[in-house]
Amino acid sequence: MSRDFSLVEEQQDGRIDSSPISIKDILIEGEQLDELPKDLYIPPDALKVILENTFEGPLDLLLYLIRRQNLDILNIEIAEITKQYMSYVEMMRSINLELAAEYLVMAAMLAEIKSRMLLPRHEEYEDEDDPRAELIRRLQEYEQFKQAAEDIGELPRLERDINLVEIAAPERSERPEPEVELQSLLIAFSDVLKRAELFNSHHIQREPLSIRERMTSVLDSLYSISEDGEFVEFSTLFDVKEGRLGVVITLMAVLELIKEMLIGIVQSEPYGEIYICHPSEKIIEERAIERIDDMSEGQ
Amino acid sequence: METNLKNIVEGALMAAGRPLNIKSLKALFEENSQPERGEILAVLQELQQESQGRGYEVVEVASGWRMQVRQGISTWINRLWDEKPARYSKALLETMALITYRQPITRGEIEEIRGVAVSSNIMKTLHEREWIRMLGHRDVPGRPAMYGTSKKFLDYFGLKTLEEMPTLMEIKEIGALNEDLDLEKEEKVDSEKASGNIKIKEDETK
Amino acid sequence: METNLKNIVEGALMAAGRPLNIKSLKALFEENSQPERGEILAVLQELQQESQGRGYEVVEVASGWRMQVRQGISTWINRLWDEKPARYSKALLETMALITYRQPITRGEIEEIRGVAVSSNIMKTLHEREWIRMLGHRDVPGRPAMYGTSKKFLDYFGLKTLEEMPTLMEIKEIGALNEDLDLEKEEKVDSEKASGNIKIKEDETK
Repeated sequence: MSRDFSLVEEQQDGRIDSSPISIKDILIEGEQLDELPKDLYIPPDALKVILENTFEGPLDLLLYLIRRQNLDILNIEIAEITKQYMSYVEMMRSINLELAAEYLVMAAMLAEIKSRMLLPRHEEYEDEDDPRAELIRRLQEYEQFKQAAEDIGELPRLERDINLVEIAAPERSERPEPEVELQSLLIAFSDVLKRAELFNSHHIQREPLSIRERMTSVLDSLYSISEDGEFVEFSTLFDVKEGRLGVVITLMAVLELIKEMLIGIVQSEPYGEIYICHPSEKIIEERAIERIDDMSEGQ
Repeated sequence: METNLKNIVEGALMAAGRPLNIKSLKALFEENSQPERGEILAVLQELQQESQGRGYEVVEVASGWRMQVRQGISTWINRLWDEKPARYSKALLETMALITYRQPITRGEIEEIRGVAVSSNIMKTLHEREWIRMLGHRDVPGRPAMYGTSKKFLDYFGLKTLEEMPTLMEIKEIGALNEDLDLEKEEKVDSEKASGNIKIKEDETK
Repeated sequence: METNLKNIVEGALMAAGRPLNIKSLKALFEENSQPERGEILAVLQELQQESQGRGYEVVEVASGWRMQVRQGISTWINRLWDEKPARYSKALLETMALITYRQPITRGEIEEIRGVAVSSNIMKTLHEREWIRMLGHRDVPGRPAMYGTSKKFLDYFGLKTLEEMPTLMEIKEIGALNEDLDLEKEEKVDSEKASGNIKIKEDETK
């Protein structure tokens, strides 16, 4: 689902890197590669990432292989390309059959072209089109639009390069704002849930909204004064007037926030006042150490 | 260099849609090349002078400097919004619904669930309407802002607390009900569109 | 009076936050005192001239005239916002490129050229952003929808017409492939590589 977004790498200036991804951009287990390993031994997970995120499909992969050898599309060596292509597809097949389907069609086509090229030629075949012509036409066409996409990506655009002038208009507050019925908001939510198939998640179903609301108000008290967050006394989060249920909800909200690492919790001395605060790095570190301790104890 | 400073201050006031104080104008520049307060103030005054007799004016308000349409022409300008359709997009409603039920939530998380990018306009509209508010930043790379609902949002729907929002089970039922209605509607729209589209095609070939 | 017209147009462009065409600028005035198209156009051009060297610029895009912050200073202006703009994947841009240059085009045709399925999310994002619109249905089995670009798409990229889009890369003529030459070369390569291929095949059976 998030695949659409994972393909893009962002540069420091916030622009999208729309140049063709070179092998140098690919890190495998933290190491930069100068070229793909000859034996193609790549950890399956890493390869999956490369194939899903780097190539937009069989034509894209084929183009990459051709360009890597500095070849003109018009001069591709079918045999060599087929061999390399097959190695990729083979790896993909062992990882993700569904993704490989489109790639397999291409593999079959390459194999067919290759076999036809190897057959001894008879006069009667002379009339037939070169089997490579169709492939070359498709590659050229694809490359044309791959380039066009990159060009479009580099056009100055709203939100990124162009900011609209929008100054305050006097009395503008009188402008009627769209009316929204609760019903339409709920329908929108039901639609998005259906799409995301979140209805199946038991976790969400059991989570009462009151805790979500309390999480928001706890965060609010933390950030209302400064952006970096203040230290807030744990006890002030609770309102005894809310009764036992209210206290429990607050406690669960705080625990959920801690779990999601949205707040930190500190106590300067045993039995001292407990504070919640911004999850500073110190606290995250502490937790990491704890986890390591847990792990070593478990062994 | 001076012209550049003036242009940046002018552009910032025009795009911000809110008053900017000198501190936040300074913050537009990199640390080692920030102009002095005095320089910025001088530029602001210059811009204010230049706006005389124009369609806009530069004014100082409590929280900073702001560019606004000249009061005298507001009668005309307000007609701009007369024709605007008073309806929110489905994208906006879905975004609002996710913020309601999944708060605190970041824009990235909304995009992940919805599967499409959330436009800045949507976030801006929801902020302007004061239905959502920022709840600090998530402590992950990029420190994305987290959003939650506001009191105004509850007020608008006549709710006292979020708990009065329907539960997921109830929403599921509404969704099922709506689906039947929707299907009927869409079929009608489709057939309407089909005839209209033929017309479009004809126009294009002319 | 003349100054007034100019101020109103200027104020409207600055406050609208969207492109305004001459018709909607005319509509700002009461029926009996609406300026002529020519007058408005003259004022727009005057404003465009005056914006030279300023922090903003007046540009004409597909759906009208709009005021935007001068592009050269967007680096500074973007620091006003907390949020990073939405990003677009290669897949989305390729789909968009095909719709742009090959419209009217069906989803199937896009998939044929790209060699992979177009995800529904991409089509949904493009619809939601109103970058594409349906142009009727192709008269083939299944009656697939045909898509084209919208004015909003051009607006987004600050363009007036499709002609301003970057030109497509030229394709080299395939011509008659030199079969003799190529075949000789390939046969040689083939015999060298044959062993390599067998190895892969063996792997497959494992």
